[in-house]
Amino acid sequence: MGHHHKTLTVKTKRVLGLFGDFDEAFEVIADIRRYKVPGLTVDDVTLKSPIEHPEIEDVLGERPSNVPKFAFWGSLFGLVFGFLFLASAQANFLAQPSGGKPIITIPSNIVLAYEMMILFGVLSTLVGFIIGAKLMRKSTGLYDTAITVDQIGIVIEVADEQEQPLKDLFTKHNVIEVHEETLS
Amino acid sequence: MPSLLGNIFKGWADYSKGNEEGGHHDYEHMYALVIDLDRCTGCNACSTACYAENNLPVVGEDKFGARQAMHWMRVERYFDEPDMDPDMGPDTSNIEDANETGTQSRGASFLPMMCQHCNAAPCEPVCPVGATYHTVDGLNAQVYNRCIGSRYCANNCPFRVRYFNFYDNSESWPAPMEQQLNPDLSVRSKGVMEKCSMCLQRTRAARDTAKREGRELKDGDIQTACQQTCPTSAILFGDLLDEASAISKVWKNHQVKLGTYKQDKENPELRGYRIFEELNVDTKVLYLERVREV
Amino acid sequence: MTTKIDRRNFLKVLGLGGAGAALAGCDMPSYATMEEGEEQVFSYLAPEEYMVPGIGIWYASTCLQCAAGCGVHGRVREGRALKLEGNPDTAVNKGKLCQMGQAALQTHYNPDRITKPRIGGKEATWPEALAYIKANASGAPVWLTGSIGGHQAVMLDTHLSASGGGKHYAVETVNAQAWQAACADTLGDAHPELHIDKASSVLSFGADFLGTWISPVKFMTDYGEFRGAPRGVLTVVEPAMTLSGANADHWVAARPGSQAAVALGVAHMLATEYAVSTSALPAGAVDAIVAMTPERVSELSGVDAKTLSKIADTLMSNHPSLVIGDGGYETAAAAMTLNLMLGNIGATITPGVELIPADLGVRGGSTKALADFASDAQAGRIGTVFITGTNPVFTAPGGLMMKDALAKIDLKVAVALFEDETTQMCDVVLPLASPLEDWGTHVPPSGAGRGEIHVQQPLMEKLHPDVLGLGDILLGLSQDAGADGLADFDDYYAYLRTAISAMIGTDLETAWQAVLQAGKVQAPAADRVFAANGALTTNVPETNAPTAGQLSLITTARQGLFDGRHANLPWLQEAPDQISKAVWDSWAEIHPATAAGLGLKDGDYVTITSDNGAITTRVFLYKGVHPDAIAVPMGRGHTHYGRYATGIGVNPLSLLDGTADGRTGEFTNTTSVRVQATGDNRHLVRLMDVDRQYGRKLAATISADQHRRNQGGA
Amino acid sequence: MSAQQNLPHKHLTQDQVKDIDENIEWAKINADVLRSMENPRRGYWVAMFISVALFSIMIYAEVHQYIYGMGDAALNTSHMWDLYISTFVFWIGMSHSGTLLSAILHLVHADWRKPIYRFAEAMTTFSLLTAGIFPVIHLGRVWNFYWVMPYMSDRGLWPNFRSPLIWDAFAITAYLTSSVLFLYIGMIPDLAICRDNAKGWRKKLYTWLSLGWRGDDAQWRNFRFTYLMIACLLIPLAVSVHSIVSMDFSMSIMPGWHVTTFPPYFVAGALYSGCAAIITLFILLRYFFKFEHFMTMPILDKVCKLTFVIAMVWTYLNLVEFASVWYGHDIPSKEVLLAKASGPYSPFFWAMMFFGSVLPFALLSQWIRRNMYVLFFVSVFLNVGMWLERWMIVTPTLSLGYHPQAFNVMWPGWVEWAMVGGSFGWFGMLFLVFVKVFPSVSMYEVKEMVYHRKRTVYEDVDEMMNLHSGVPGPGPGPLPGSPPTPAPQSTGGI
Repeated sequence: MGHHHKTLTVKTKRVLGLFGDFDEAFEVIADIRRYKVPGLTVDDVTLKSPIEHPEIEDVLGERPSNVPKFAFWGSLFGLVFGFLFLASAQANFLAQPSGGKPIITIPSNIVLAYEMMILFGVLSTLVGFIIGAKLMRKSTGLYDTAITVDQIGIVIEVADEQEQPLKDLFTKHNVIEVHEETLS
Repeated sequence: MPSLLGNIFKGWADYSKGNEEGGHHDYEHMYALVIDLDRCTGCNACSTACYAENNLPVVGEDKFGARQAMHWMRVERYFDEPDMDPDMGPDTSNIEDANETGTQSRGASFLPMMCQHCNAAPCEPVCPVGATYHTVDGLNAQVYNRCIGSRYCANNCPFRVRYFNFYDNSESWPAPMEQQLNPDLSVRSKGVMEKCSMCLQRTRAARDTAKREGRELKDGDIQTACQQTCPTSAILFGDLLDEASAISKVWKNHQVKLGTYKQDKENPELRGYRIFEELNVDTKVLYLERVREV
Repeated sequence: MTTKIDRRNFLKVLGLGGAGAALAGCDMPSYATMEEGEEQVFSYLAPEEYMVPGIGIWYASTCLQCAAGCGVHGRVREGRALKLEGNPDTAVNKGKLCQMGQAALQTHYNPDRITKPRIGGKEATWPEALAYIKANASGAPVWLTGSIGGHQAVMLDTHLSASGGGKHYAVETVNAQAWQAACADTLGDAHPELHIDKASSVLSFGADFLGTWISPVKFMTDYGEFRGAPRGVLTVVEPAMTLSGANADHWVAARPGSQAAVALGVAHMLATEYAVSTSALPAGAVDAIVAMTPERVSELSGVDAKTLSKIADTLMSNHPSLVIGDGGYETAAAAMTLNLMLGNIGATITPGVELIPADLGVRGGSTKALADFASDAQAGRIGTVFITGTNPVFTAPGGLMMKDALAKIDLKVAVALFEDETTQMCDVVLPLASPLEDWGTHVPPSGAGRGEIHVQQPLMEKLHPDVLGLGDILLGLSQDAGADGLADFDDYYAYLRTAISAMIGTDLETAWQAVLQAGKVQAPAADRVFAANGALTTNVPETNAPTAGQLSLITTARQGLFDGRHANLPWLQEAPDQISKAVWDSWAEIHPATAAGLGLKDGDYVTITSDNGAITTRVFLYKGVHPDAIAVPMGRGHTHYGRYATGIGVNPLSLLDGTADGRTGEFTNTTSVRVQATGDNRHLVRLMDVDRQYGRKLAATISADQHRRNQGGA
Repeated sequence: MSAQQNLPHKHLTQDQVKDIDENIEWAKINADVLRSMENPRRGYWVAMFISVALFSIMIYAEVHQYIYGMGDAALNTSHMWDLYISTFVFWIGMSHSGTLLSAILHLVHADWRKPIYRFAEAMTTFSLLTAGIFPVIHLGRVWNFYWVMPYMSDRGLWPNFRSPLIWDAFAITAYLTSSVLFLYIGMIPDLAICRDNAKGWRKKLYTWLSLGWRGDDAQWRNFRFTYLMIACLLIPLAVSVHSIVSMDFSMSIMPGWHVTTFPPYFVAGALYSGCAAIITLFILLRYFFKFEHFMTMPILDKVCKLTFVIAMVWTYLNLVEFASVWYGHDIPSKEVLLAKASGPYSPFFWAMMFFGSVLPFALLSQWIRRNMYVLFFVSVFLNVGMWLERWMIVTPTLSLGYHPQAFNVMWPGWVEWAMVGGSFGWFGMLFLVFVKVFPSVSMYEVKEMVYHRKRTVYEDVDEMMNLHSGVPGPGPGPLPGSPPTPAPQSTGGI
């Protein structure tokens, strides 16, 4: 299979192309994927869209999200911590003799540990989401309010020589608007 | 942190050891009652003595009618028989002349009803803050300061012997009546559950007296207020763990054992029985059946 | 004023201050503190005598809630009486108390107590009051009291003799005069000693010995033995169920007033069926028994022959028996005939005891004295009256017109604990010390303890400074009236010490402490001897079915509000009635069949009218009352008796017409009344909304022969 | 759009099949939903006034009860619990519909939930906040309610973990936290839209709330996983919460409560009353905010059918409980059952049976499902039936029980009625505030639904896009140009 070598070009500019027609946008990405613009791979592409596009995953290639890992370990921690916390609380409740009945009551601890498992699962999923989606960060890069209405945006960081071929590709797929900014 | 985990395993060890040696083992006493219904004349002295000893408020007609009264002990009066078919018409008298113009051919049966201090009390596991628990004396303790008034315990008590302070009942002691209040136990505030404590303050006093005199508690040291004043001595309090005590003899004579929900007596004609035994709550008040001259 | 109570200012109120000291006192428990040791903290330098914070002291005294005079141990802490328990050493109650005894604390601490003397409703001081009495006294003063005995009675007689020989009227609505008259006539001893614990069967005709008759706690303690192994059989014949009836193995409803007929019917059954000799009976009794055939009995009382034979059979198969009767001389006399026939004399009825200092004996109250007082007052023979320990305006039958009688007396002085209907009509009201803060001696009427006199000592300081004890008042009045020999006693306590030491003949110092600690002193006494069969007149009153639309009202007494004196005690108002379980209101007990006849259902209001008045109260339906009777318990219906009793319930005594019994002059407690429904209905507030067990095994019973088979298992 | 479609309740044409008109412009979606958040009209203020009035009654009743004690709630020795607990269970029940709609239907890819899951999820949160009031106010000593929480107390005291009330505390706090997070996370893209169109304080609020959402594909991907994970966690949580709420009763030994089918019975009851509430709010929001284009008739149709199914499940479980008591030998339980049917509470019992089991059959008729007015009242009475059901579980058992001394018929005191009424005021207040501050229809989800519906009309779109990841080179077939968009068919009214 033909392969290319990444030339160490210096990225100087970031270009945002807005497309009204989603299929045109996907065409652009498909072209980039086919190296229509020399030196650009599909990994440089950032797709901005008003809705979720699970079907674009195939085109954009493998970009894993570790939210499920957070959820799993969070739940597991919740379960273990919950049970230990409850058991130690009951064991240290010295002021309440139980008249010979069990001190650490397994059935009730199971119920409560189950609740703690889910609570910590949800909280850790939230943490995973915030980390994974790099939320709450200083907003960098180009943005256009049309993205939250009905247009798809494609953001790519390009070197000087790649800018014009990219723009030509955009215009080929009747881009509505192009913004650009120079990387600091 | 080490003591935190240490206690867990210690707790588990104690509990498991308890299981091997045949059930509950860490009781120091097992206080219980015997009430001989044949001696009980229903004179209500026990209930009034309980009012005097335990600072029970008087709530007046309206609240009594709304069933918000605070009598820890109530003497119930029945004219019918338990095995009589419940819907045999209103207020049937006894067996022979149950016809309309017939009158009672026998007196009533009286039943002093108070907290039964069950060993498997249904009220203990359901209290959210652990305000009621089973003490090592075998009593069902009600900690007034810890109670937040969720009232689940009263709902779960099959005997309905838990009473809730629906109001602040301090107007039931206008000056100088409040000087009669017994300082050995608290005056409960609004929002707190209370019930017969088997005169915990008298038990404590007897134990302190014994400790100060340097001797073990012996049978008869502790008398509950109701037992003390019952004119026909129908009520007997004692420690079941003390084999020599009078109460242990009565429980043994009537072949009634703790820890079961059905007694298998060799002589079924013995009078001793426990109320709602089939609920497996393991009550600690043994009632002796009233005798009926047929 | 209602104070909001919480732990902190609760101690401050008593001027104690400081945190509760955790003292291991003789009675005081150390609080459930986590650490083992106790701290002893004394908050001030010189505590009063015996007054150490946290330490409970027990004092022996006497309960005066009814005439029985049970011995009492009062628990006192920080100078406050907290709890009363029976005195184990007094033979009357052997350490036990009834609910009235337990509620004596509320009589003492009652917020509605009179605290200052009053003249015509205005507060005054003691000197002014005594001066007013001296100024307005006209003629020899008389005393109207309840049952009174011991040295107070002696002091009262001294005052009467010193001030012109006025009479002493001792009044008790609930009394056993009929029984005592019958005993006096047949045995020559009005106060024989009854031994229920030795009897193996008891037959009672309307004598509520477990509830209100003579000495209830003594009989209840004996009843405890009676029910022990071997178990005795109790039969009760009465028109409406009393506490004794509620514990009867065999309860018989007899038409009101017909108990004498039933008793004689049983005697007839014994003589004919069981050939019991009637030789021991005086002549008059025998032909009365012969005349009382079973048909006559059922016509008079509604009790059929089968029941009579069952009662006779119980008496015959359970020997020795004891037959008691009250509520009319004929019933008591008929009961005594049965005792004579069954040979109970000497077995369960033994001679009483005669106190050597005879003047200490109990002046037993009666309703005849009330009738005499009323007639003397109407005739203007009374100028000045001192009233204490009774409330005649409330307890007098309507027919006696007590208010007009009192109006005719110039000077009326009340010596009372509470404002009540009688003190309203009195010119001078003197505040009386409560039994728990006063000195005195009392002789138990039941004669238990063979001459045992109970001492009454104060458990605490006086709650209200201006009150005086009855003894002190009598001493003051006697000294004022110039009685000799009393001059050198400055208070009743001094008089009492010398009187008791003179009686027991030992020097005072050592004996006095022992007497106070025991709460009793053994007075010299001689056993009486029964006289051979004295005269016995038994004419049975005519009691056939009441005319249509009429029922016979019965005023029953209950061990709680008694005759109305305890209506102002909240514990007793809220204590559910022993039979109906009703609280805080009156009710009329009626048989379901009679109620159906009148179209009544539970909780309906009825107006009960007699010739002397009308009351309106709710009906309570149950089968423990004879179909021809309607029973209304006395005790409530006060118009003026403090916050707990005023305007609560109705007073059935006002309906009675005051017809007197031939031999004893006692009022009968029944009268015929008309009963109409008023139409409105309100749920009668009771402890139990339902009376049945719905098949649950709550109050189970076992047959007697099963019990006897394993008697050992008692 | 033809004029006929704009009339809100015009009777629909027979061939109405589409859940949503897939040719709706996305900008219109944004505009419609954002318009619903502008300054409120008169109807809004009337509703807000009523809610605040009811809530202030509740405040007055609670202050009265705080000062004088629980007695005025007419509770007594036998009836320690009454309307507080039954209304608590009712509100917890209402909250499970949001979870059902947003989590379960999300997992099964029923995308007709997309326009309506937002307000259902909001209803979950607010009915939980309403339910949370009752365990606190029914305490005798309200000021110590925090003792239920397992905090490290220096007196060595802990709550009693055996008690179902503690399980309640744990379950409800866990459920409240996760449903608030679920609502909030699901709303982040919408908040971004609001941020881009808002001004003034709203802009600051939405900027802060949208956590810097920029629509990047990485954000969307993590969002999709997060949403899926929380949905997976929320479903077992919702089931466990209402099982635990039912354990308040089934863990006791009282006849009529000690029933093993209570957990599933309560969960079914919860979903049932939740769906009925969704129908009610569906109609209200659709009427007040003119959301005809999103809250379309087919979606309402599907919710009604779902409600009917769950109603039948609930009816089955209800009758199973009665049958097991009827054929069992437990005398006290049989007494309670007979007393429910014939005793003093029987009118409410039969009302519950009618509203709970008979009324849902009305949902089978298409006419009713299409007629907004009738359906509104049907759904309200379904919920009345469910409220009665909770009451009929609590009170008849307490009016009988084991000891005859406890037999007593009790009717709630005015304080209880005030609290129950006030709780609806509190819920209304929360919902009205939510509707004006946050978008009550999920804009990006509607866009997805429209986009999805548009694409499936054209089957071949998938082939075009089916380039398999992992193959670095270009896909097998040439990328054809975009297919011609078909002429818009007559879509009938929405």
